[in-house]
Amino acid sequence: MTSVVDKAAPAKRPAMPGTARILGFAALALALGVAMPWLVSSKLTLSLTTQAIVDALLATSVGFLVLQNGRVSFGQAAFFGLGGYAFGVLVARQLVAPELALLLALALPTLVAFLLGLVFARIAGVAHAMLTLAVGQAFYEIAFRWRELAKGDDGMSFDLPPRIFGFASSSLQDPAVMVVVAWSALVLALAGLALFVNSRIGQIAAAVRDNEERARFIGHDTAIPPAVVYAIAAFLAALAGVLQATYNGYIAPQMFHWSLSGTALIMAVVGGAQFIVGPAIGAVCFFFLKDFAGRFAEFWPAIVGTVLVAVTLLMPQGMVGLAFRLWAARRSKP
Amino acid sequence: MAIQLLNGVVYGGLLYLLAVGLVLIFGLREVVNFAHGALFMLGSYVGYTLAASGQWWLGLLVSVVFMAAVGCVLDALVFRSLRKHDHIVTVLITFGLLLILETVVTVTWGKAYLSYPVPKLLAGTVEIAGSPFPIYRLFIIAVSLLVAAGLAAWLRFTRMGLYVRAASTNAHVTSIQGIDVDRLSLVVVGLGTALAGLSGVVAGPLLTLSPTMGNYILIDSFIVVVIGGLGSFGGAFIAALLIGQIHNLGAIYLPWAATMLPFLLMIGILIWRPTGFAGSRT
Amino acid sequence: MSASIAIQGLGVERRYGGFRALKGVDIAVKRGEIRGLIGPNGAGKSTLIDVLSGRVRGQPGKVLLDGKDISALKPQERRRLGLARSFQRTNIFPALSVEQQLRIASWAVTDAGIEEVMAELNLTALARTPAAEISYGDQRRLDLALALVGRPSVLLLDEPAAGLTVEESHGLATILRDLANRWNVTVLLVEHDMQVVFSICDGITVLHLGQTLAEGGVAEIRADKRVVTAYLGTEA
Amino acid sequence: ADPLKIGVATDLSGTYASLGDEVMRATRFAIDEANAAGGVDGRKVEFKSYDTEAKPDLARRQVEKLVMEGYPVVTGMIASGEGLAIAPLMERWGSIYISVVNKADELTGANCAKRVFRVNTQSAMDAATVKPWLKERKEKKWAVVAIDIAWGRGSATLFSEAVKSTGKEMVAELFPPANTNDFAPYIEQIKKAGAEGVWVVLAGRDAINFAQQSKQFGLTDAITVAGVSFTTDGTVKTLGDAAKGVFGIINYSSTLDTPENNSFVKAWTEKYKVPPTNFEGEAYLGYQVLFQAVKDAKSVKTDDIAKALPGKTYDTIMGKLVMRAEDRQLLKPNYFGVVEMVNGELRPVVKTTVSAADVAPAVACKVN
Amino acid sequence: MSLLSFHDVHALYGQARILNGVSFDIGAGERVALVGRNGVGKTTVVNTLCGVTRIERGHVAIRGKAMRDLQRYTAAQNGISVVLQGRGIITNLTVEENLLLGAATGRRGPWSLASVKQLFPILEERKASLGLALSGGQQQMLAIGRALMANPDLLILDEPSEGLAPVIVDELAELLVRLGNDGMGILLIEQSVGLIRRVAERFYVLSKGAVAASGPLADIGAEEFQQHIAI
Ligand SMILES: Nc1ncnc2c1ncn2[C@@H]1O[C@H](COP(=O)(O)OP(=O)(O)OP(=O)(O)O)[C@@H](O)[C@H]1O
Ligand SMILES: Nc1ncnc2c1ncn2[C@@H]1O[C@H](COP(=O)(O)OP(=O)(O)OP(=O)(O)O)[C@@H](O)[C@H]1O
Ligand SMILES: [Mg+2]
Ligand SMILES: [Mg+2]
Repeated sequence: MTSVVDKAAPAKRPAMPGTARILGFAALALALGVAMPWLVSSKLTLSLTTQAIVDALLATSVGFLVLQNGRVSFGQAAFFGLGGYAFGVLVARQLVAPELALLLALALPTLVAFLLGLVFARIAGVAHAMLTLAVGQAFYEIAFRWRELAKGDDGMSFDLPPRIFGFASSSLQDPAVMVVVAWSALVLALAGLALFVNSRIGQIAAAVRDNEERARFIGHDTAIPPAVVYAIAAFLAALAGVLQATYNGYIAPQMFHWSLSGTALIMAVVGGAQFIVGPAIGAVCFFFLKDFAGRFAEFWPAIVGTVLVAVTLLMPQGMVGLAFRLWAARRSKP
Repeated sequence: MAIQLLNGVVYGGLLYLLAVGLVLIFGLREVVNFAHGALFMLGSYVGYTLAASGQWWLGLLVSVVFMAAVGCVLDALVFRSLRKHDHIVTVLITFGLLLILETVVTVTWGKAYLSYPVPKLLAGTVEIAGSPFPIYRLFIIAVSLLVAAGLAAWLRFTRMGLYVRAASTNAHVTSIQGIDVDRLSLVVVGLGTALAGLSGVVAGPLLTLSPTMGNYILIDSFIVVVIGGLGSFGGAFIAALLIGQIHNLGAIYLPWAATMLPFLLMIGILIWRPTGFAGSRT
Repeated sequence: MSASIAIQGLGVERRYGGFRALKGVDIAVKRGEIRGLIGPNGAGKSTLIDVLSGRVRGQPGKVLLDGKDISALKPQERRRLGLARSFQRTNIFPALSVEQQLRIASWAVTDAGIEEVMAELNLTALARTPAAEISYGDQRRLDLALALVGRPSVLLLDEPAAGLTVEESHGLATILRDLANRWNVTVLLVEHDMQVVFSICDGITVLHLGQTLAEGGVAEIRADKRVVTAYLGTEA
Repeated sequence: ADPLKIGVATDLSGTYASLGDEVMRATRFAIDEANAAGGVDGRKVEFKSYDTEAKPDLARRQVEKLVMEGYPVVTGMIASGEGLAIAPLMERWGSIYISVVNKADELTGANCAKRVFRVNTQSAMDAATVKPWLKERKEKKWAVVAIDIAWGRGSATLFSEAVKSTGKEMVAELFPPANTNDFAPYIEQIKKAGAEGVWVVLAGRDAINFAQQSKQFGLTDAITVAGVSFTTDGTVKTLGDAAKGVFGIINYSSTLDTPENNSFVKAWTEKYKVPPTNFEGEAYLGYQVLFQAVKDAKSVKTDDIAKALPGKTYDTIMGKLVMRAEDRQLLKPNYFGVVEMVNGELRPVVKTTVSAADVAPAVACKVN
Repeated sequence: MSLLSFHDVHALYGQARILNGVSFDIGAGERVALVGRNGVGKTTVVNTLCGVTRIERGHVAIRGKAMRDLQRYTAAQNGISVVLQGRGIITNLTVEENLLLGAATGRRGPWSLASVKQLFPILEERKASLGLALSGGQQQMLAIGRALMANPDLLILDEPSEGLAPVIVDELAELLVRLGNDGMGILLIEQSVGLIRRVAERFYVLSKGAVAASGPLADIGAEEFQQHIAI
């Protein structure tokens, strides 16, 4: 079969900017974040923004898996939940120092994802989506049923330790502080991903995504690079989970639920999953769309649904995809 | 034990009716239809009004016809324009549809739970292995077997069936042979949606009607589709029966793991054969 | 076993269900030799290349590279030992640009420069185009280029000239001859373009129904009655 | 004077949307009624509602929004997890939570928090209602079918204890997961165990699925079926015949024959054409309590309301009830009944009343 | 009357213009070759006919009638069969089912399952195998057989000799000449000069997305023809 006519050509990806530019953008964005609490006075807006950024991190995690491995996951919430639970349980029981709890909460999901990635990378398409959904639901069931761990289906509220890394941790539940922390995490994550995509292992992962068999025949091991991508994606999801658990002082099994993974996927695709920043932008827009639609009480699903259908029909490449196309079209004109 | 196995077949049969619609739609349009559960729900509600007023069979007919029309509209207006895009893009659309349908049903029929009557013809029980068994459940088994046999015959022995199978593998090449794949998929998506309507009414007397009812059975149907091997009708049939049994026997013998068993089974099968029982696609 | 044999298959069998695609084939190609592998459609040529390159397992059968048994090695390990192949059905990275995929290929070997390969196969102008958007013939050359990166010591080529223009087939023949002469590269060449085969091959193996039908020099094979009726026709 | 602003965070589109609907109706009724009477203590009452989809994390987000938008008196959540998720935040946010549906004992027990109040019946109170009824029954062998969440597990344990303490036997304990479609395997097991009665701890969708399917299998006609949250007004209406003769705990019933209740039911029926359901009654109870507290406090400041609420006696549709100061649980009577034909309609009808003192749970709350 | 003609066709892949005013025509019983270097747009001509690429300017006419809305099925339904480059075998169907698919338009004529299998005996031998189990050359035979099953008036072959053994190419050449003599139009897109010279009467050379040269083959020497292609 000719690959040329079978399917529409894969979306053109923009050339990734070089290291210096990535770092420049990141520095600028960080500065902007620090200024945010002074620019925005409403606590409500700051709090909503914080939560939107957490969603953006999770969506970035899902989107990165699509971008770099070509795999759709319906189970990324598993790592979100794992991060949140590991941190919440360790802190609530005071089993280890809070700094170590943070470290473990990020390391554990990353490691689990790496191991799973070694196996899951072989499976593609819808089967992969269902497989990840299954794994995510397994974690959900455990959190839901295991009452001794964190009160099962009721979820568990917990108090933060008085200090973490020497800072008063109660400030982490103040939106004006948390918004800066979350924003910085997001910016660093995006910059890190951009650097990864440019790296050797990132490019090999892209080759494996495109054609695993041929990647082997040009001499590359095809198990490790995709697994690294899984691990990175899980790290971001766990980071989001830890941030959420910290900010809320609360963990619940819903953090693992597949519908959260599904929402994150929607956010990523709405924004444009073939771009690194697409999912984050999609997440923020989707978050505020849903928030806005919430005013219409039980009719919010119809509003969100209609917007989703309309947006998808109008910009199937996602928001960033459309912007990129418009920009490219303007540049190509003399 | 005989009864337990029979119960497994009942639930498996219901899952098959839903899963086969998913398979049809996925095959031709490569659409992972998250709205399928909502279509099942809509079909159930459409038949409800008539069924509740004693016209059960008419309700069934109306629902099937109505849902077939809904499927055709969906295909022509939405799926057709998205055929050039990636699977995940269409997932968004179907998810949006799901949200819209739920609201439409809420507005039309309200949020209160509704329950279906059993048609008079099929009320009551028969003795099986010394204990009463609802006749209606036997009817469900019969319907799913009939649908399975009918579909298999259609796909295997008719020209159109051949075209459907061809287009499900490679729509481009099929259309180059002079086959209007858009028209074909109108039929196929219509059929798949009509089956969602059929299963909605058939499942009605067992399940509570609520705008979210489709969500609780959709995942099981997806598991069936994936285990069976994407795009495989025979595979879906076997997988549905298997999942039906697992549900029943799991609830009895391994209650603490019952909800996990279908997932575990799927993980095992996919690791063993990444394309499922009978599939060659992913 | 002579040390100068670069790639060797011993008693290679391969079954698909009940069908025996290869029925115990022995083949040995000397270092620096270009060996033509020809035979009717369905004779088992691609299957033999698949076994030698590790795409499928021989059942039974042994594969030796420079006298070393590599039957148990994975394709990527074989490639890193210098055994590269191209594919009959184009097998490239559709979303990556021509240059990017060649660069990625170069990392697995000894960071060889890729400009030379691109220039020799007329791909330089397409360097930045995604592979899905270049023509079929260009894709065929890209497939070949992926095998040539880093100058492997043994090349298994499955119909590399198919889809190429006459000129480019000539060019390809020259490149292969050059590789064999100057760098001592060993080539096993499956090809239906007899002008290419006859012009560059040192020897030819003819496969028929999964077995070796004949083996010998170009002139010898061209004159072989059985080969002419089963395969060559007017090309003889 | 400043208006009284109430935030209603409830399930409008999730699993318990139909319960959320009942909460919303009671909200509109109570607030319209108050405003028609010139407001509470001369203050207008306003409300705003958001959808929680019965998800705790979303509930937390929506409540935060309500509070920040100026609706600090919060009520309406359905799932216990939702209540438990927001309870500890009330103090930080300077708001008040009045539970009208959450059943989990911890909310006003082990996990009780400042500024959290409950007017509805908690699980322990339901359990205390079972024993007197069970004593009178002649069935010796009991089975229990309970949803596999904290509420179901807890209620099942309390029921088993009650069965054993009344000298009867438990023959099966089954825990189907939430949102089970096919109850056939559970029904078969109840039959096989030879139970003479089955105690059902299922709500909403699960309750209806179970009732419907066990009727089809002939179980409902063969053995005694009873339950908690099983025969609510809502489920009985949906089930029709399949619910006939089923016993159950009733937390509130519009058939309670007291002057206060009769006038409430009359006004309600005039407005909505149907009598109020149990959830609607309990939700209305919440507003009665709140409005009286605001009157006493002469303020809509949450600090003042929170001070005014506990330890007082309230005039309600269920009589004079005390908001216990220690755990801020409203002490109320509980009922046991059966589904019967009343005025040509199937309804749960109260058969036994257990007094507020008899069902009052032990105080387990430490915060004060 | 011409069966198929392109009139100054400009066509686009997305934004990229690939055809820059292509004009040619083929009549009944004519055997015409379309040649050119890799990537000049030969396959794009076929894709344009099949509605894959968008026409920006100019038009395509079938039997003199300008086709406004070209769909993938239009050509086949108008008696034009295409052997796709890369074969386009449906891997999940058996050999026989693939053949039946070719007969979807229901046109009658000399070609049927029996006569195609007689032409390529291997297709009878492997009739129950799945398409994916065939070797490259066997797939090519299947693709040609499938196109014949439609009993077309015009047969378009995009590099049909690719992967075929020389003996089979000989047979193919004879077959195409015979078909042409029986009145079928043949549009042969090829790289193999040998096959072109044995089959075609006329040729068009494509270069930079337009026809750069054309004429009868008999008038032109092998050397000169080579040079034409190489421009
Ligand atoms: N996956 C498979 N399943 C079943 N049979 C197969 C499979 N792959 C190849 N075969 C059969 O094995 C035989 C040898 O195939 P192979 O591809 O090696 O032939 P080949 O010599 O390369 O032919 P060609 O010149 O046509 O490419 C063929 O008859 C083919 O039908
Ligand atoms: N899907 C596509 N998207 C964008 N450009 C494409 C696409 N397919 C082909 N092209 C471009 O169109 C041009 C013509 O390609 P085409 O396949 O028609 O060439 P061809 O003449 O058939 O070549 P070959 O002899 O290699 O088959 C090429 O330069 C190629 O880059
Ligand atoms: Mg081959
Ligand atoms: Mg071409």
